[in-house]
Amino acid sequence: MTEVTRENAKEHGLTDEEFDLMCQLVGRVPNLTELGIFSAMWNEHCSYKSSKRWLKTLPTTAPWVICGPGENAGVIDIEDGDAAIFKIESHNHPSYIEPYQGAATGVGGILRDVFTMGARPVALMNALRFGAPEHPKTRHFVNGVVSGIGGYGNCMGIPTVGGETEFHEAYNGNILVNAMCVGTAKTDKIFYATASGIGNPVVYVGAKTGRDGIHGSTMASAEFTEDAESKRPTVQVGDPFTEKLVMEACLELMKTDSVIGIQDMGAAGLTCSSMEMASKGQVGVELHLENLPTREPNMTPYEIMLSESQERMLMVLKPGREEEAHQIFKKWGLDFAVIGHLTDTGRLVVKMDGEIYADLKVQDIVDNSPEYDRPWKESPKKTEITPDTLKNTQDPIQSLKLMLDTANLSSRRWIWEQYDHMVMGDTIQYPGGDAGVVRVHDTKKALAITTDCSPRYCLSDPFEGGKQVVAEAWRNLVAVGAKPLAITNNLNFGNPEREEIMGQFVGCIKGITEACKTLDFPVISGNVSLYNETEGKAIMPTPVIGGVGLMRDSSKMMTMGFKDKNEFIYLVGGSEKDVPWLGSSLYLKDIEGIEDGAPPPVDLSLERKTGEFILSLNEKSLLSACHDVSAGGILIAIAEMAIKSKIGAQLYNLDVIPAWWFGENQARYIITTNDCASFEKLATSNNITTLKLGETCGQKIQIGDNLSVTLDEVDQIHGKWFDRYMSQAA
Amino acid sequence: MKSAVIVFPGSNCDRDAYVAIRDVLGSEPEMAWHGDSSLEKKDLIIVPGGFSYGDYLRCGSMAANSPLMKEVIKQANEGTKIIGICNGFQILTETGLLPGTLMRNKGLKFICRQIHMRVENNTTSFTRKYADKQVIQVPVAHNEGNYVVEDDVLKSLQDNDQVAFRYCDESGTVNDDTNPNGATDNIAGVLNKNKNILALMPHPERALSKLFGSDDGRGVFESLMG
Amino acid sequence: MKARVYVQLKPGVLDPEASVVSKTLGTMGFDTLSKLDMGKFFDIELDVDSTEKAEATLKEMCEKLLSNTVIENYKIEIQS
Amino acid sequence: MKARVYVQLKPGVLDPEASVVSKTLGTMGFDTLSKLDMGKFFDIELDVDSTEKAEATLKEMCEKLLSNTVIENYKIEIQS
Ligand SMILES: Nc1ncnc2c1ncn2[C@@H]1O[C@H](COP(=O)(O)OP(=O)(O)O)[C@@H](O)[C@H]1O
Ligand SMILES: [Mg+2]
Repeated sequence: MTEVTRENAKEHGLTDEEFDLMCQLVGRVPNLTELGIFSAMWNEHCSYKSSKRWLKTLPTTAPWVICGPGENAGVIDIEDGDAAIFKIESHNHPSYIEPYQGAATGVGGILRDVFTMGARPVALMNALRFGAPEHPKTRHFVNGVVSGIGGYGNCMGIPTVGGETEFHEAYNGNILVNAMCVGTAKTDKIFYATASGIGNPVVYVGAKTGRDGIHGSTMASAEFTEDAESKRPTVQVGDPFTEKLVMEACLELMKTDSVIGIQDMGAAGLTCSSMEMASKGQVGVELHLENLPTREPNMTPYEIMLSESQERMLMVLKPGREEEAHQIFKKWGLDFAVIGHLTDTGRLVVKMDGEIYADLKVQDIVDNSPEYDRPWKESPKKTEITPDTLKNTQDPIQSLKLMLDTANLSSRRWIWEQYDHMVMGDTIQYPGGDAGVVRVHDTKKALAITTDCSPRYCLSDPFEGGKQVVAEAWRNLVAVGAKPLAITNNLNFGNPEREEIMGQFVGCIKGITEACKTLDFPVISGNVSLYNETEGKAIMPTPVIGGVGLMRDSSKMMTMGFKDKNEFIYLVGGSEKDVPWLGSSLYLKDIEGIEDGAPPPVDLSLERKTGEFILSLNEKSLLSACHDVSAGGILIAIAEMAIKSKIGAQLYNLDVIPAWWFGENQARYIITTNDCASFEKLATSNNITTLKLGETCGQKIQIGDNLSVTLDEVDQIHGKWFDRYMSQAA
Repeated sequence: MKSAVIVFPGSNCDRDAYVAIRDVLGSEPEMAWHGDSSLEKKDLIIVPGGFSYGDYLRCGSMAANSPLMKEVIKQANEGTKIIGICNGFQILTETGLLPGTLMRNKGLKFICRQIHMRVENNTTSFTRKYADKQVIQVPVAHNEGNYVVEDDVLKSLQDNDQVAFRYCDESGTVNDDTNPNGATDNIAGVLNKNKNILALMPHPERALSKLFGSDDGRGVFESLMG
Repeated sequence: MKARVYVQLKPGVLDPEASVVSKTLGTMGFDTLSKLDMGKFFDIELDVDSTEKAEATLKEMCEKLLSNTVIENYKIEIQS
Repeated sequence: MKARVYVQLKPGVLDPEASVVSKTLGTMGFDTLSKLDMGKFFDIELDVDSTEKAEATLKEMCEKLLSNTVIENYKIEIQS
């Protein structure tokens, strides 16, 4: 085999130091296949070299955590022998190059991470960031990404029960597509990616290997340049039909006791999956690539090891169980091949037709993968924006109408109607609420799921922003009546080699950590996507949080829509005297035209206290509707509750300035009740501030005697923005 | 009642259909694999929703050629009651058991939402629990639900009372605005001439309890109990 | 034996996809477009030794799977 | 001016549809089938008076809408 050069290494994204380290570890200059393996394992995407140091600081434990980060997905105990398994993953760069396929294969990848662990996926979620609506390519991205997510999830028959979408010019050249999947399994039937048992067969199942996405994971770690187009041939096409069969076949096989370890082939395909399995089990692997099912003739070992063809899995079986497994895969019409076995050498040996193409010590690559403590610079603090600096004095109903007619506050129905959110027959809260809720099949229990992020806050103050994103996810779960249990996170940032970007990253992680600790809301899995930049312009720091909570009795689920006329509307966690927090708020952006200012500070103990109060009221069945207050503030929240239910609200004439209705102060909820006495008594005894805002009635949203808007009008404004936007030609 | 749900590669509402039969009819259906060549005689067969064969080529076209479908066709001709839901509807038209075909939604987008439909024939074994012209709420979730038939076939469907359901609004109005997918004559569900086969795009098996948004779909299954 | 098979909707059957594509081209400014129809094709290789056999096999494929003869026409072109 | 435009996946790009169709034909008993690829075509009529203009318009249509040039190739055939 010919030795590679320093130049080759550079082309593979390895620095000079990394090249030297590689040669030193191997004891010679590696050949091309070996270089490919190194570069795949050591790139940012697989090695987490810039982020590892900080990820280690995240809180990852709680009594209910069965498996934290480090596996394909995290696992929590949801009682009665049931477990919930979930993770989030980004597919940002592929989606920019080909939105439909990029988003589709992103969904496919996260589904595999979950069913690899023995779980049946029960819900999908996503978090999307697009450029400014005016940008000429935005519609193209929205269309492609949404139909790609739907195309894959719908075909698989897994409901997409929610998500979040935001538009901002910072994503013009770098959209974000994060997909989350939640599955359920029995706690004693969870599968891990660990290889063990010298001599045991290594088995390949699923789709055939083609030349798809070779260098995809290297691409995922590279900044975009103008010639992003030239990277196109690496696009992978998703085949949800095959994935559905792979999933059914794997779950069927897992009912037997023949599987020792299993790992999906995701980024860097066979390389990453075999390395990880071997490393976790402290064993060696010998692969015979001539046995591997390929789609195209004459594929080289280099190509086979690096291919990112989708819908493939690698397993280690108990000896002698190959035939049993083979029969299952045959029934589902899938490829099945024994492609190697485990050895006691601790080495990855790649052979094809008798010739050796790679011979590397697994632990050398895994343990010595570079880890950087990149320099970082704290983001400068922004000033607080106080109400006396506001110029606009229009009444709150005027502002409400304007704000609902924007990309970021309008209804996302256009999106979620393209997702089958009901298949599997367990979805009890559709998209459009505070969290998606799916019943645990054939039980009374339900899981609540949310994805959240506030990049504007994180940009202005990464630490407070980091706290806020976790708090908001927590609040959304509380608002539907679930006990928040754990989160997964997707850290989307720019180039970590720039100090200010690394500063954002570190700040957000510290904020997330603090919030997770105070809220008892550990991180059990996640993903990091760096280098989200185009031409040196970074995206906003976007740490997406996917939260999961448990509801023991799904009949106690809360929803945001008003339930009846003549009920009382309260603000929980706030008062007339609160100074509205306007820095980085939508009110400031949409009404004052300013994007600036310190984001709302998050008092995490208050957050916890208020949330627990809401949950206790729900236990006592004192609440009829509940919605957390987030972007846009109180009046936006009330309007959403009214629009949902087609029941109006008469709000009292309060002694407040117009901007009070739109402040983004944290730890607040809007609720309705018809038992004011009990509610107020409990609030007082729990030391919770509340404010009676008004009553549900009629077909208008009205403040005092004079200011009002009909429900029809706000519904039209809020409901039609997206359809109108998407039907205009680009 | 002896029943079966046919499972194709890519079916994904097979479990939903199973639950509907179990919970409403009170008996467990056999989950019959498409690749088998025999099926014990049944009173009811459900061809469920999903993406059989990935919906590639034409929805339902490959499933219609599955070995077990020969048996389904045979039993259908012998009077066994058949329900095709969503992809099941597409499969049944591809086998020729029902006229017409399902093309892409007029908006070219997948639509998942609650819709209303009007019961147009309440004298069949699938609809007798409903009142005549009753408006019911059930969800749709499809990309190819645009039912297309030639004019003369449409006329014969109308003449033989073979239209089971039409898309409408809450108050029962049937027109273009209440047609989610462009289906000819707002047809949401059709029957064969003998009225022992019902196929519909909306999902009655997803509307069995108010917890899931509506329980109006129960009528289809309750009607079968006689 | 190589062949190409074309499948296309029968005239008169409304094709929602083609009509949207054609409308979209219109709004994109292609104002010289006067008509647009769509169809699909299959490039097929068969291990048979005569055109007759190929023709017969392809015909059967079309009737049974490749086309829905209720709404579609097909055309077989043997190439070599 | 009449033309037919062919659009097909680039070689090497996975075509799950073609592979399922070809597998299904196999299980249906068509055992002489050795290869199957799929594509789509557009029959287009343009109100232009020269082949050059037609060619240019069609090319633009393909680049902008009819094909996804990231994964597909197209071919233009002017017919009359
Ligand atoms: N931001 C994060 N927080 C916590 N865990 C993370 C984070 N990013 C990655 N991880 C964990 O690191 C491991 C590797 O992640 P990834 O490469 O995305 O997995 P996979 O190869 O299964 O897609 C997983 O266990 C994942 O949960
Ligand atoms: Mg994985």
